[in-house]
Amino acid sequence: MNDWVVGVLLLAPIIGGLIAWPLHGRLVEFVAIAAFCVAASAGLGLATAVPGAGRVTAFHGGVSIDALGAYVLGLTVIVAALALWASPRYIRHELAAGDLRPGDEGHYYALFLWFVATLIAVPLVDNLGLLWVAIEATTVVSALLVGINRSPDAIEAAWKYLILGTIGVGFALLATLLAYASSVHVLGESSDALNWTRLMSIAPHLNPNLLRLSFIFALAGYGTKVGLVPFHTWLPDAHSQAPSPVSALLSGVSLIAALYALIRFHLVAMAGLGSSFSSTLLVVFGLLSMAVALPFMIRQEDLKRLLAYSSVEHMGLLAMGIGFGGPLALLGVALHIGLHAITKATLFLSAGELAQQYGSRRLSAIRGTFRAAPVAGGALGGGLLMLGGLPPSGMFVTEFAIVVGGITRGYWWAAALAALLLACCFVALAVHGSRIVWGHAGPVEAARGIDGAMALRLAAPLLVVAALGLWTPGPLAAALDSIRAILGATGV
Amino acid sequence: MTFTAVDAARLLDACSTSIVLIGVLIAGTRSIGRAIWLVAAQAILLSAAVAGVGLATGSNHLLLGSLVTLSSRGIVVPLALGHILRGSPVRQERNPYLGPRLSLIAAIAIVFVAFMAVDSAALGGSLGPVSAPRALPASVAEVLTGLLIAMTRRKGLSIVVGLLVFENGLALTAFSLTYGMPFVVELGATFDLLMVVVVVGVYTRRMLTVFGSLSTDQLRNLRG
Amino acid sequence: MIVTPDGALGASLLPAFWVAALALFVLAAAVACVPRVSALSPTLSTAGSVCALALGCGLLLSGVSLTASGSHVLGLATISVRYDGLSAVFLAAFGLSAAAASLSVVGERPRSRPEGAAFPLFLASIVLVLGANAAFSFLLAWESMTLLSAFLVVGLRPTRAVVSAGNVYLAMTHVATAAILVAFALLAASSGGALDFVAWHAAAPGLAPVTRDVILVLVSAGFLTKAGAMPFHVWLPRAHPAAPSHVSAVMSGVMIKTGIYGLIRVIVDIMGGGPDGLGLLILGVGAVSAVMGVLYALMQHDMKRLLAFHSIENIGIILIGLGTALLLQARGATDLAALALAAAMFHSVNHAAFKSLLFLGAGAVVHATGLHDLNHLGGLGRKMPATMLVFGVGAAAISGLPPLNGFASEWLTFQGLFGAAGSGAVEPLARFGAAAAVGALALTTALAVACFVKATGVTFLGLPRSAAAAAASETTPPARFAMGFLAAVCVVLGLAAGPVASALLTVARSTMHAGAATATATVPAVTSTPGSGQAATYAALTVGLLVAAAIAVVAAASRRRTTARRVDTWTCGIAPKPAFQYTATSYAKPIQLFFRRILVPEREVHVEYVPGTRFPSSIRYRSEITLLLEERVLKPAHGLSLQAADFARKLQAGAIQLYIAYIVLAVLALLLWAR
Amino acid sequence: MSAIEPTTTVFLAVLQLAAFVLFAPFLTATIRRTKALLQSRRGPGLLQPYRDLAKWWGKLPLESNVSGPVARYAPAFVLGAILTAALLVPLATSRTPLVSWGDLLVVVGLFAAARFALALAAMDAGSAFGGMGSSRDVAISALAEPGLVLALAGAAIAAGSSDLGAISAFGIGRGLDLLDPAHLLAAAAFGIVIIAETGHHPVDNPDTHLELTMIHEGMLLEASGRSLATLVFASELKLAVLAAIFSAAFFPFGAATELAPGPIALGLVLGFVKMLVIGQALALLDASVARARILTLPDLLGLASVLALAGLGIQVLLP
Repeated sequence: MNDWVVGVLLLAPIIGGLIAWPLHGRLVEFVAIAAFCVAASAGLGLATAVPGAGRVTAFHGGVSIDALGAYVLGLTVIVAALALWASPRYIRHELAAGDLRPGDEGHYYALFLWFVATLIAVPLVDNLGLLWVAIEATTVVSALLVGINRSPDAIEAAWKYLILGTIGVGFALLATLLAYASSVHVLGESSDALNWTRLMSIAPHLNPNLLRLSFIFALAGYGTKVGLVPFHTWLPDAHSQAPSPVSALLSGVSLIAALYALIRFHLVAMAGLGSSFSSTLLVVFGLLSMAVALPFMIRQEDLKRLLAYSSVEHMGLLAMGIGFGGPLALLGVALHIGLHAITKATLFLSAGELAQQYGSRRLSAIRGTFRAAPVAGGALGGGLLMLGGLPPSGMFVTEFAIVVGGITRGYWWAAALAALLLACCFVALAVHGSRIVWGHAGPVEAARGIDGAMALRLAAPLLVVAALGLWTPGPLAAALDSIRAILGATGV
Repeated sequence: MTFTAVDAARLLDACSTSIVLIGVLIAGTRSIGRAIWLVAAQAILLSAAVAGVGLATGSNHLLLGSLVTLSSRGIVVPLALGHILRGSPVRQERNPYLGPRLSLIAAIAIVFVAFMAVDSAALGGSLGPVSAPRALPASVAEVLTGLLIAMTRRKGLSIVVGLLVFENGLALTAFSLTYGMPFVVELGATFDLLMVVVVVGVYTRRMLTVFGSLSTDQLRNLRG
Repeated sequence: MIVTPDGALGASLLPAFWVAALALFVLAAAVACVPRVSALSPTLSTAGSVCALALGCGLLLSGVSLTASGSHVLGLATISVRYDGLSAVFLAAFGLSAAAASLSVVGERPRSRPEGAAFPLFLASIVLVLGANAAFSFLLAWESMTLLSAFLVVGLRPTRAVVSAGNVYLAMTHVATAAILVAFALLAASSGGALDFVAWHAAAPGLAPVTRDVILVLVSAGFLTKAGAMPFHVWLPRAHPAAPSHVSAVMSGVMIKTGIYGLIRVIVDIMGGGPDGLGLLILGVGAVSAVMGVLYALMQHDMKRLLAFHSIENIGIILIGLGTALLLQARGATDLAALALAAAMFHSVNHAAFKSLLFLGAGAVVHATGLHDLNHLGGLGRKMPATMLVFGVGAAAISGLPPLNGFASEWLTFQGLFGAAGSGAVEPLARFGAAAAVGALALTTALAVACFVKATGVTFLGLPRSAAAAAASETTPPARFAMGFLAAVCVVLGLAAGPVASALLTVARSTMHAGAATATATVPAVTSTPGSGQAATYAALTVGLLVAAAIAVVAAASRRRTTARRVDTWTCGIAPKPAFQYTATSYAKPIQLFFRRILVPEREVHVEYVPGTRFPSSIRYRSEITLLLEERVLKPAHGLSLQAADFARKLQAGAIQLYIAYIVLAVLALLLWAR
Repeated sequence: MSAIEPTTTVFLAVLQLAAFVLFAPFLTATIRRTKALLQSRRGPGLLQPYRDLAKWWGKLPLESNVSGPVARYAPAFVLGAILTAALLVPLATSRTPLVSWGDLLVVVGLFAAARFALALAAMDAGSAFGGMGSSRDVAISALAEPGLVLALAGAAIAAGSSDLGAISAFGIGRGLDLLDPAHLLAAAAFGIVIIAETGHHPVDNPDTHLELTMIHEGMLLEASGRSLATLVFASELKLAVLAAIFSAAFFPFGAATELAPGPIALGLVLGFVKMLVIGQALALLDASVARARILTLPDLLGLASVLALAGLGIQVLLP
């Protein structure tokens, strides 16, 4: 049964993409949405089927999903749904503006579906090697999406993304090899020696030196995809040049997918080496990411780059939180992953709206949205507030949890600095946001037709984030708790 | 006479060292075309070493792996790159960030560093099927050399060459460190490599059409 | 949602008041969003504020405390409150100010619907802040209060200046909150991860000195920023004038007091006091805030900006009391410490009353004339006698004149300082600090008199200086009633200072976890009727009655049957013109000259002559003072930080080779680190 | 002290009130007289202030047609406040007639209240001179206030209570030990403050009638009839009260410590004498010192604060 579901889940988008490739117009939109709906229903069904503590397996354990995987899977589906929902409006405008060629429409939707497929594959596979394959695949496909409109900047961004992504993922391969090698003398030559469930079970017997090396390369490799400083340099380029729905996917989900991989290695490392080694590295690089992101957020001219750097900041925060460990911080991390994905996706979508309306992504150009673009501008302002972590944003709760959790775990300086950096990043966001919303608007193209669907898809996610800041529904609480248990599996 | 583990070890050591040597040579050359063929040569040596280990341990999928390596890294990829190169106006690496001599020296330095930093003894005694003490440090050196090449070149294609050297280093690691990975992973990795090359091809073509050259100097607009 | 009063004798109504207050605020917010009934919103929030007032007074009188807890996020309670005496005091102050502020806008519609909805929610958030007894619920309410007030300041259609004011406010308070968060986390860490204040208090004695000092510094910085004490005050004179007057009334009257509340709650209650240095620090901050605040206020001619700077001054006075209390508490002089702490609380309450009154008065003037600038006002007393009367009462109260409430609390503050300077238990240096603070406080009160003579006189007396001022008319009945209510409060709190002070003393003692008073005979006290013995006494009621009697007698004696002859004002024989009068600027000129060293005034005189003659046809005079902290410190610092950011952005230089280099270097570094 | 039965309190209060009311104009008269003599004039008779007051009291008032209730009722506030203050300072006895109703801070506060009312009233007529006088008066008092409070605070801290009665009793108790440096510094500071508060050279010229030089007089410019009489009398009374405070806080000797007719009478006489001495000192200043530019006043009044603070420092830091 599960085999079928997983099969549908992976094949529907792939086949849909193959069909969509040559098409264009309403038809391709329909095909894409149909294929996605099939996959989405399968994905959500699978995600909700996962019990709190146990796991859902398929293909003889080749596919094995625990609560964390289900969470990532669910987020992927939700964010992808938002992005796909926003795509037609965006793509039509691009076509009308001549930024996209008519032929590219089909390619866009096809690549989009394949990108989603690769992202979905990440939390499914149990084998670290296949996990690596999936992540590499996301790079390849999304690189094509980033450069889909052939402007010089887009090509530059895609090129850098491709090269740096490949290098990073190469290190990830090295990490995988070393993990494998560290297990060989226990498991011998067996094809499931890379199944992280197996690795976890025999972690204490793994070769510690190789394991240490392995985590270092995993940090460098998957850290590149996560966007941890100093491996993040591709991120602002790619996220700002990609079509906005793709940016939403990149910032919302693909970072999380890479983080998921990093978490797997972290767990193995903790099981094999004790918590201090990998945790320290995560905390250090998380802090570094937050610190480096700040100046780029303070002095930023490009709206989407601003959002991209804030993604760097939040990934840093998540890395720190995971490094901190401890129930409170991990609970915060678990919720923060989802909230950031949803908020950031919404922000990129509204940023896309504004960029199209103002014909520019420059912050100096996008001013006075309060009159010119009430819906998208409002969503952007609200989203920035949510991102900044002021009540009733759920991120207020998660940031509180991570900082307090970190300090109670003894990471005083790191957590204190994190709190300061969070505050400063919020200030940067608030200043930019207030200028965007109330700044003196120059000659602005009259507000584009506000369709209710757009208002809904921009407002609803933010409302959810706000609601989650005041109250956690029971099932979600249970799910988060089991995720926390997994994250802290071999913690203290 | 049979092909024993000891012979395999010798072969692996010899191949890996010579691969590193070739890597250094690549770092030292201006001509992109020559670089590509040197990369191909590395791949052939690599597959030979893998085959040797395969014979010694009698594991079939290593032999298969060597075959795959030969075909993909040794033949397909170089051909593809050569095709792209023919399409591009410039075939020489003009004024790189680091001149050929300097980067030759730097490469040698890196090799020394790698051989000093990584010794397989420290990593838990004999690794892999045959004890080839030079294999692991050689592969790390190869990886770093690849990155050095990518770091010091201006032409997009030379950066890709550097990337391939890097990839060869990874493959060398894979085989020197383990019995090779589970076969399915092996396939996936190779497929990904091919995909990368394809996408690179796509983008180099776009770069040619948009910028009229493969120099990365135009690719410096996105800052801050 | 569980609501329980402890020791529930006769306190059964209190939970009802609490729930009613919050419910009414939420309802008011909801109503404000509905176009047809939005006018009801102020009435509802008035009722809510009255409930809060009743709750505060009830808690004070019954001496019980109220506990409640609410929904959970990630297992953290969003609402977890315990209202004890300390909370009750500030809650009562909140009730006074909020009730009057809401009442004053009854029947008016807000600038916009969201703002109309935000105001009651803002009030609700303050109620929650004052009760929260766990880190998360406190910070949740705290940040909501910040966000809502920032929104009320900025509004929906702000000017550029207002936007920047809002940004400065949000930025400073948010960073300050980060400091508080870290301090709370440290407290949690040192009490085994517990997040509630009770556990922290239990663990406080075991704190390592370093940790304790770090916590104290962070908490002080955080809460002093919200309180608007110098040098953390920069946001205050920008934000308060920008908001609508009734909002400024609550912000200035109550919201900045939550900073004081936080200081008392964490330092005095939870931490049980700090080292001598902390007391001196707070004392110094208070003295500087008081003197500089009133000096800057004197130099203003925008009414609301003037009042905003006076908030800084009064916060300074409160901090002087608090610092004295800490000095004495650190040395175990509990009786005097309680006196000083009570003084701080009393002045907080008083300031809530008269500052709200004055802001509402300013609002009435703006409402009547549309003018903020004192230099264009004048002669309003004839048009708005009621406003002039209540504004005068507020002005006299804030100037600390007997027998009004401001004097009573300042008297207590002085006595605290005398006690600290005189008590042998205290360090000599600290004693001298207290003595110097006496001088600072005296200077402050005298300057406050000057400032409010100026504000009242220039606004309400003499001839109108502009057509708008001449055409003014009395403000709305609700506003008049609200101001009258607060004026009455100022008088009553002044005359009934005795019982109020003794009630506050009990609260202060329980906040300091001190037992009953030991030697009250030697401790100065505010009473209603004359005490006896050595200790200094201020018999508020009798002195008040005596003054009233004396004034009445003199007035009666000097009244005469025949009405006075009306003549022109003497201006050396010329017909008097409005331009002859002293303006607000010229009134403050002597003081500007006296203090030119710290005010650093810049004057600019522009004379135009009648062509070919030496007769000036027009003279334009502009004089501005330099806000040293902002001009000489903050602006350069801001510029530097921006430059630093620009420099850091060179990391992303655009060359992919550079990026690869980053990766390689990082990997090498990691490899070497891991060896 | 022991509790006192009401009748005594009432008697003492009435006595002290009467003493102040009747004596205050005489004190001003002596000052004018001495000043005149020092300037080798004959000067007005010692009853002249009483005659002036009586004259103004009977006159028909002129009111500016700009001014309103503030100007009309302020004089009553001013005099009422100062009369109350007069009951809260020791004169004949070492205790205030109204025992522990209020301490020195209350007296200072009442002076401030009087100043507030007067300064406000001066602005009511919209006259340039009123505004000028009011502005300068509040500015100068602001500078004087710290010195005033600090000087008294020194005595209060020494006595352990800010109650003027307690202070004076403590002073009497210490006898001549009282005259230690700290005490003398405080006394000097208070002396400077009296000059500023009562408008004598070098701060103000009490007899000027040139508008541009007036400070206190400027505020009275628009007052007439009974208002003028009230305000002038209030300022005379304020001088007397300040003098009484000075002698009570810094030279309390001779004041009656027990409530018997003899000592009280003696104390009263000595009190008058002390006031007269202070008054003649002021007259001497008026005659000998030129009036200072207003810009130089901060130095003078700052000196008062510094002296007082120095006294406190000596008291606190090296006991």
